[in-house]
Amino acid sequence: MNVWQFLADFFVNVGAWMGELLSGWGLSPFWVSLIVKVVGGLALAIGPLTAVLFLIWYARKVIGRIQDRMGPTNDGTAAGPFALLQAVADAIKMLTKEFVFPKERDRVVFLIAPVLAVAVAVAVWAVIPFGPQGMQFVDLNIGVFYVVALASLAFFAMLMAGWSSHNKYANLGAFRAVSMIVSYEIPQMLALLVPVMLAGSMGMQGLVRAQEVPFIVMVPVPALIYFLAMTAEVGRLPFEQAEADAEIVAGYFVEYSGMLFGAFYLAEFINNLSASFVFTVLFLGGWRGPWVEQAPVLGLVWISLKAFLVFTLLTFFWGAMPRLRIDHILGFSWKFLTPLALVMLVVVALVDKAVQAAGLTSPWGRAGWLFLANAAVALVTVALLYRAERRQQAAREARRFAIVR
Amino acid sequence: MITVQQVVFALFAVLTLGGAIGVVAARKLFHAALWMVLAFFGVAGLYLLLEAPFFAALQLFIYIGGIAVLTVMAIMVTRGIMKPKEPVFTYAIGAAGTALAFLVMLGLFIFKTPVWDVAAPTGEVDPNGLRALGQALVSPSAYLLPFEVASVLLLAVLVGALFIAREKE
Amino acid sequence: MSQYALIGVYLIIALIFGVAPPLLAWFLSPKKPNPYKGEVYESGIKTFGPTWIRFKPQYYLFALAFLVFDVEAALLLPWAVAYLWLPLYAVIEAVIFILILVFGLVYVWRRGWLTWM
Amino acid sequence: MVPLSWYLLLAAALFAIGLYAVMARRNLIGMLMGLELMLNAINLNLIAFWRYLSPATVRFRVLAIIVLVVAAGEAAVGLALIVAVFRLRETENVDELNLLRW
Repeated sequence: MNVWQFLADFFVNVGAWMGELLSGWGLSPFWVSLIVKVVGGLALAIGPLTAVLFLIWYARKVIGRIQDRMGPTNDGTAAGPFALLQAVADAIKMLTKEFVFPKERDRVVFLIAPVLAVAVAVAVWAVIPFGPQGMQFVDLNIGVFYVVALASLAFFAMLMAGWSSHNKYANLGAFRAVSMIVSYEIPQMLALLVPVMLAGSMGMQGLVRAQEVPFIVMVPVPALIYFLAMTAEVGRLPFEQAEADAEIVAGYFVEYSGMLFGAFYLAEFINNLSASFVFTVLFLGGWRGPWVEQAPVLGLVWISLKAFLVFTLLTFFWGAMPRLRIDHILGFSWKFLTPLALVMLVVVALVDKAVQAAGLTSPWGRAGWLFLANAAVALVTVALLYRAERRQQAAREARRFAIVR
Repeated sequence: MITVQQVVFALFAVLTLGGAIGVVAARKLFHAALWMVLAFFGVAGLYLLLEAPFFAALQLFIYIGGIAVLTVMAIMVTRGIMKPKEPVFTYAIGAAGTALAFLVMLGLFIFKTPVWDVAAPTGEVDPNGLRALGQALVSPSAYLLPFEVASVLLLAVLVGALFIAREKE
Repeated sequence: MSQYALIGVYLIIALIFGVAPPLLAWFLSPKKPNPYKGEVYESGIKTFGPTWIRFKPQYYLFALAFLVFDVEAALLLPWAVAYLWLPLYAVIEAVIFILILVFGLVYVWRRGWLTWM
Repeated sequence: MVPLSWYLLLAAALFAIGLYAVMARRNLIGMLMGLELMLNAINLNLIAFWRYLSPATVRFRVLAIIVLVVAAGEAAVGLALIVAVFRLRETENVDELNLLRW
């Protein structure tokens, strides 16, 4: 095997090499596979953690530019070129800061909450496929559902943090954050059903393999719904009710300091990143791209690039959007996204069956009809919104008129 | 000979029962809810051990992400969380007696019935079991009726629960 | 090894990654507690009133509605997996299932129970 | 190997603890938590039956799903009732909810 062949399927080959090495030492196959998997899992878990160090710097730079600031600089500091090491410095600062515990905290619960938040954020990565074969820790046949189900534990990290801090703002923050995230889980789940339907599988690999045409082309409206719901799930602006530093100090983790606060911060960034990856898998074709069949390692490059784009979009939102009021946020989920997602589910189910019945089996033919159906629904939605807006405006005018008279 | 599976079973059994006992014994309601989450998590682990990952995820999704969250929110809404002490065990002895009698009865029943001392069928569980489940839920010759009735039940729950809990003017 | 065992292994790894940073910081950080540090933080204002306020049940209505739709989505998951292999009438049955709940949503919406007060 | 009876026994114990919670807890929400534990025990039994007795059929799993739906419905309506009662009486201790009408 020459170097290029080795590099083409780098991760699988490294695993195989390590396996051979270990069996050479006389270990039984069970222990060999266990050790190889544990090493792989550690490498996989370190991945997002190091990526986050870079992404924090990146997000701060981007937001700085949006707001006409410099962002972190290395002016007079030792933060390296372009202040690239800023996040590392932050991490070191976090690690060496004192933990300040609120007096009447609920000890155990207070400590479990940040640990749970990080663990849940890291655990998602087990099912994300970085390449065709062997470049995924485990291909669960319930893939995406595993991701969504884990998010349920994250609710509890918030509720525990809020409750145990013995601070009314923390409490209120947790309560608000959970009621918001819970509301957005509905459109997210309903939009997620559409790719599952079209792929006939919940497994991440099955979803990627079904996307000869990326689902964002086939079903743009559910993709948009999923994206918005996902933005809310990870607590990014404009849905940033969890923190809302202007109203409730900083939300459920006001009382946390040092690395315990750092844990929440870390979990938030990891969640952003993994949400970008999951969106990529669901709608952007995952690791699909040119030459993947020849060199599976390219899958990692493609999926990372796509996920990076999604992350950048999230960061743009973060930098450019104002914060919505909580009632608007909840109303947007219940009175717009959820009904639209339900309608989309029905429309896609019926149209795809009709296409199937008409015997259109080519992926692009199917995609075309589904796209047209999506466009039609989008047009109707916009028209309805326009009408509602006109009516509201008329009502406002009438009221103003009445006052003047 | 103790197998790995037995160890894992014991671990999750301890989690489940420990959580359940916590629900009973915790004085603060919020702690009881957290113990309940632990018990739910243990049951999810047992589902994984039974090779039913879909139900394990459902357990996390509906019981922990839905019911337990709702319970915690109900606690926050109702009591200003913190009257910490409350008479928890008013009828403790009678209740314990009944529960214990029930447990002994069931245990005897389980041990006296040799049918249930079976091992799991070997081999992988059908990987397309989920698809079969989906097909069964909507095929009229199988379980269509429960499926649609579930939808009506959910409708009733939605309207009823919001009607009851809404702020009355 | 089965995939479920692998998930277990990975969850343990994730837990280690959750525990490690605070634990590391615990060894690195100074420990100088004093009574003022432990005060409730409310932007520097002295805290007033009971800490454990009772919340308005308004948030709660949304959580109730959430649970119902949560279950609905979960029920639709097996159907969605089986979708490609289903005949048309089976799809229409699921559409009826969805429409019943859409009716519920519209009803609740029209009665104004999803409006913030 | 883990025999089926272990699961059944575990579920029985879980059910008994839930039963105890329902009977001994004086708080309505606590009682509801006990009910949820009992429903969990039922589901555990059903899934164990599925795995050990008929892994090829869907019967037990459909039943488990229906139990799940009922559990969620019961929790939603039950908690809504508790919130409503609390609003009227400022208590959720069943011993204090002793009026037939108010």
